[in-house]
Amino acid sequence: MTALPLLAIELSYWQATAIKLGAVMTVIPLGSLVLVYVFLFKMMSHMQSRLGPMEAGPHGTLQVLAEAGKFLQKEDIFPARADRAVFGLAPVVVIVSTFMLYAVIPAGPDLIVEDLDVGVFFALAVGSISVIGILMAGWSSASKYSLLGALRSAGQLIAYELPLVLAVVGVVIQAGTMSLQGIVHAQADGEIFGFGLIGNPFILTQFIGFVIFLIAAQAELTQTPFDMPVAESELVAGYMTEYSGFRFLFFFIAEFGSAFALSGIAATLFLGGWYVPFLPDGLLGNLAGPAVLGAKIMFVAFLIFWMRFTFPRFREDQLQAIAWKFLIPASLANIVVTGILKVVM
Amino acid sequence: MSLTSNPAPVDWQKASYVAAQAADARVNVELETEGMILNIGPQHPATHGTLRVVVRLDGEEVVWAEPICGYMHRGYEKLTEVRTYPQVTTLINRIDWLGSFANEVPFILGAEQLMGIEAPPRAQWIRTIFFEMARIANLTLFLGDMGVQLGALTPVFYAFRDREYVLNLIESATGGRFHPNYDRIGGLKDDLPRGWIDECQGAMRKVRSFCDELEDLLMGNEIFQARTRGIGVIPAAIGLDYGMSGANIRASGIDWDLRRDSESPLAWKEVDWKVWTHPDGDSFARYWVRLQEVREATSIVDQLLEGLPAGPIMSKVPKIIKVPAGEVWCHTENPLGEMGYYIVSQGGLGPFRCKIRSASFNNVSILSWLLKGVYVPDVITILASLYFILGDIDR
Amino acid sequence: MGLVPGAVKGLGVTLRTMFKPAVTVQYPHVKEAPPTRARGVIALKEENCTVCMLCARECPDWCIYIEGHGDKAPPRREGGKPRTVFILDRFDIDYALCMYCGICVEVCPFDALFWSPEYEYSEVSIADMLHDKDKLGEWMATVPEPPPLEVGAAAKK
Amino acid sequence: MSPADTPSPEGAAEGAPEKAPESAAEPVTAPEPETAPEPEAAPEPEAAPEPEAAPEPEPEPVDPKLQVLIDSLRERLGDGFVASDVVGGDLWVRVDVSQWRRAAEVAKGELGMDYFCFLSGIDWLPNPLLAGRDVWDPNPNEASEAAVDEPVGTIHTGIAGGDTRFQVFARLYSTRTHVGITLKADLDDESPTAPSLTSVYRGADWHEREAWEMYGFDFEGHPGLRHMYLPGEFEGHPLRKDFPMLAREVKPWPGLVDKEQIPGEAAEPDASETVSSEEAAAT
Repeated sequence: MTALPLLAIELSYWQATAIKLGAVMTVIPLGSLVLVYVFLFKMMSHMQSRLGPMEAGPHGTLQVLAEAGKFLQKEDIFPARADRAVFGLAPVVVIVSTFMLYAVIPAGPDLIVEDLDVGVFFALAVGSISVIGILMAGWSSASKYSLLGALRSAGQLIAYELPLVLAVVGVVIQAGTMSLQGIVHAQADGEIFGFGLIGNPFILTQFIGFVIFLIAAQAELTQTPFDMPVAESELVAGYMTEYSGFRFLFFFIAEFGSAFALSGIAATLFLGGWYVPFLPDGLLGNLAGPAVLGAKIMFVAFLIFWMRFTFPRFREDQLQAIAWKFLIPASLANIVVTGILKVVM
Repeated sequence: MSLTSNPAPVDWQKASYVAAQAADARVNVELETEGMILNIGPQHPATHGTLRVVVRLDGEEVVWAEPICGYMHRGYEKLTEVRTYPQVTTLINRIDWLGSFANEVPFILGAEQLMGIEAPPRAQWIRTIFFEMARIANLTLFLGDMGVQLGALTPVFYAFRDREYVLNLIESATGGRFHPNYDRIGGLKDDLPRGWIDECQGAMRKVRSFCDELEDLLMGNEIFQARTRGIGVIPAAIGLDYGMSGANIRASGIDWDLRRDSESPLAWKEVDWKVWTHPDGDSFARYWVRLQEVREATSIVDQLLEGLPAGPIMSKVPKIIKVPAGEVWCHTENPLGEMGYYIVSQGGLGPFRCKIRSASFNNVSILSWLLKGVYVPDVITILASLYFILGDIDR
Repeated sequence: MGLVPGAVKGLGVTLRTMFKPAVTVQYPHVKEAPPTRARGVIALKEENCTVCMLCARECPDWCIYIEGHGDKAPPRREGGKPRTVFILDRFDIDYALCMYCGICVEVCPFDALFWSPEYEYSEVSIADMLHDKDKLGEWMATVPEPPPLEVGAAAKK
Repeated sequence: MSPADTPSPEGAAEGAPEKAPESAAEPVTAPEPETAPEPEAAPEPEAAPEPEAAPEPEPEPVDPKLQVLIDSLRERLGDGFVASDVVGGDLWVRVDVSQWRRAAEVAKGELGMDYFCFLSGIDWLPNPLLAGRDVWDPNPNEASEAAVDEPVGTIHTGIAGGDTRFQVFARLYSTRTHVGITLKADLDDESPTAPSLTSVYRGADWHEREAWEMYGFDFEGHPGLRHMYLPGEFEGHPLRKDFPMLAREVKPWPGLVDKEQIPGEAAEPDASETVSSEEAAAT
């Protein structure tokens, strides 16, 4: 009988999880659709001095629903020589790994699906399941382009898993705990050299970790400048080439869902999550929390998509070289410095 | 050879990569593994039109490549034999459809040379203005498109946005945006509309700001440089051997530009401008040379607009044009390279034989040599940097 | 700002463009007027046409189909021999074949053909792209006056 | 309609005797012989026998750069050097087909022609349907000025002469001295072959493939003569003059004037009205 103090009513376990599940199931599609609309439709077009979709709904807002509807009513095609079972299952695996990320992101003092005390570790571990889904998709599509795309993306995701994790280790050392809620509280009431007014958002002290996390997140999402697996000009659409209909929508939702989740984790780890100074706790805090987290997520997502619309694409070997020769040593150095400072301070 | 290199010669991994590029020795050492045949094209975003490059891969590396063309072959040389001279000019500005006014000029100059007539100076100046504007319209699209081939989405939209001003100007004077059909034997169809000159100066300012924007956005970008420096290095001697011309050969250090080196009646002599070369000969050099050429073209157009002489634009020409018998070879420096027409006339209403020498045909013939031992993503970079138009190859 | 790395300058460019107004035109609601000399569609002034067939012959695409018949017209001066004049029966331009080169407009000795910048005449079926005599007559209303010439241009010959 | 303007411009006025005076239009009224063009094996003698080595009277002073080229080529190739001509400041040299590769090697080696411009072929057989002569005649009825003095089928080749139907020509250029040279060589009619230049210039590969495909010239020593543009199983050589233009046979010519007679009157033979349709049928 977990008591939800917030609502001051007694809920049995399964009722609480049902509510949380419902909340998560609405946040993900909503979040990714907002992300698609704001960044992929509006920001990208304005950056390219054009208006973007304007017809559907006021200022093109309903265009996103039209896109989703279009994918749903498209025919679901299986290539002739495809391995049907694996081909059908691959998008499910990819989307499951994205959904599980949302289990540990705190949106308010009490608004968290499950406050695991190994939250960060769980999030990053679950994030790497999508590699299996991508390999399944690439192999089962029985087409040259998909195979090449899948192999490239497997190499890339594994190569960038490491800097992602190592960048987070610095934050964990400084916060002293791995649970995301704990990290938010550590940032809330920590202070830098005695000046504690705005708490201690780790972006200030862990700036290198923040930059590495952003670059690695960009690579995890296979976005330009790391979008080799889905390089249009060479491999048409990488592992997604043969997919159509709602299976392609799964991949699409997975991509933007994980973009939303990774920006959420980045906001929580580096920008103080749902905390903002003078946030009243209790009911009001739980209402303001998601809004604050949403704003921070939008800021981090802006950085990610800004890089996506400006830079050309790395070549495969350059991409790997950056991960192994530049990001990993930098994040290790960051960990060492944080460790020493933690002890000395 | 005289390497009049403008920037400090950057020895950017060149030595190591040129060795890799000397692929003949490398390839036949490999054991004959059954590589994967990949068809890039004929419908492929990287080829400007329907070029198909059959590539055998060993992993991600190209072992053997062969461009196959002919998907766009319209048989122009046969068509010119059954058409009169005015009809041929409408035909040939569809060869290089991006800089289409520049196709008409060598044919008309050749016919005028055969007939021994000369267009009035105002017509020659306006022809040079439109020639350079065709070059701007052609090369700005390339500058944007090179970004898209490397994955940057934004530059191509800037290219289309600022190219639109140039196309609107061409349309307001000639009537057609892509196929102006404005050149006549002996002069031009009619004169510029009022207010065209200061509109043109405005457009040139916009194109210059586009070049600066692109230099910041793309050329300065470390990722772009990492993707293009040292890729697809063409030594000057081999380039000339294949008959490469235009920015492709100037990027390998050959200081040769037909606008300056051949005596053409157009107005390039009255304007001071500079031929840009680059010593490296790699994809970056080709991009860099074309960017400077666009800037140079805008300054040429500005100077021409100031000094435009008054006077008629059409000289005395009989209504039915019959070119006397004779042969002439006339070539100019088109946006893609050297374009020339070998016109054989036997006094008829149309040419007896008209060999169309287009730049992209030779520029692309180097591909099978150039693509050996190259990664797949570099194949796209090299295809984009050579910048060919399919109409130019297939005619 | 030489030392600012290229990547950051690139980000600056995209950010600046984001706040500049967009240049696109929302077509069905806002229409850009084509320049006066734009070659949109060919208009036929029937009275000037004397069925001399020059345009049909000179057209590279063979897309102009003309039929006419000879007729007796009253003599100019009384007592003179009745003049034979040619009446136009059919004058079709097949815009599916036409490449808008403008040779016919130029070669017509009686100025019966004009360019009009009209461009919105796309059809569902390609057969309707064959405009007959009176459709071409309708276009005559949209033919603009030729624009005044640039300073320094010689007077129109 | 001014009668055919005699070629007065300075360019074409040089005294190259082998060019028969040109006339503008074919005999319009004479119906085109539908039979195969006369065998050109026995063209009646040219207006003037072609002087083999007599120095042509050079109307314009040959500028020294070209003269150097002519002399060194003449001395290198000996009798292979058949004729040379300078027209409008450009140099044409016709060499014997056996010396074709030798000429290219000399040009590239000694004369510094490092740039391979192009290589192609010409088919000199005049074909009335194609020769662009009567593609369209301004005034079909006027038969006066079409006094053509030589029958169809006579070959008269352009600059630097030549007396066979097929000719291969290439243009080489030096990017340093900015001087170009057009080499020509006659190929015999039945089986036109020429040595391949791919060993001298790599760029010649594609051009020779195109010439083989379009004209049927065979190039010995070419790495792989295969189709450049046309599909594999295409027979025939399109750019030859006797290759029909199918597009023109299929569709009737809209310029066909079929003005009926004036209704109700005896169709008096008013020449201006009835346009000779057979002239139309010819195109």
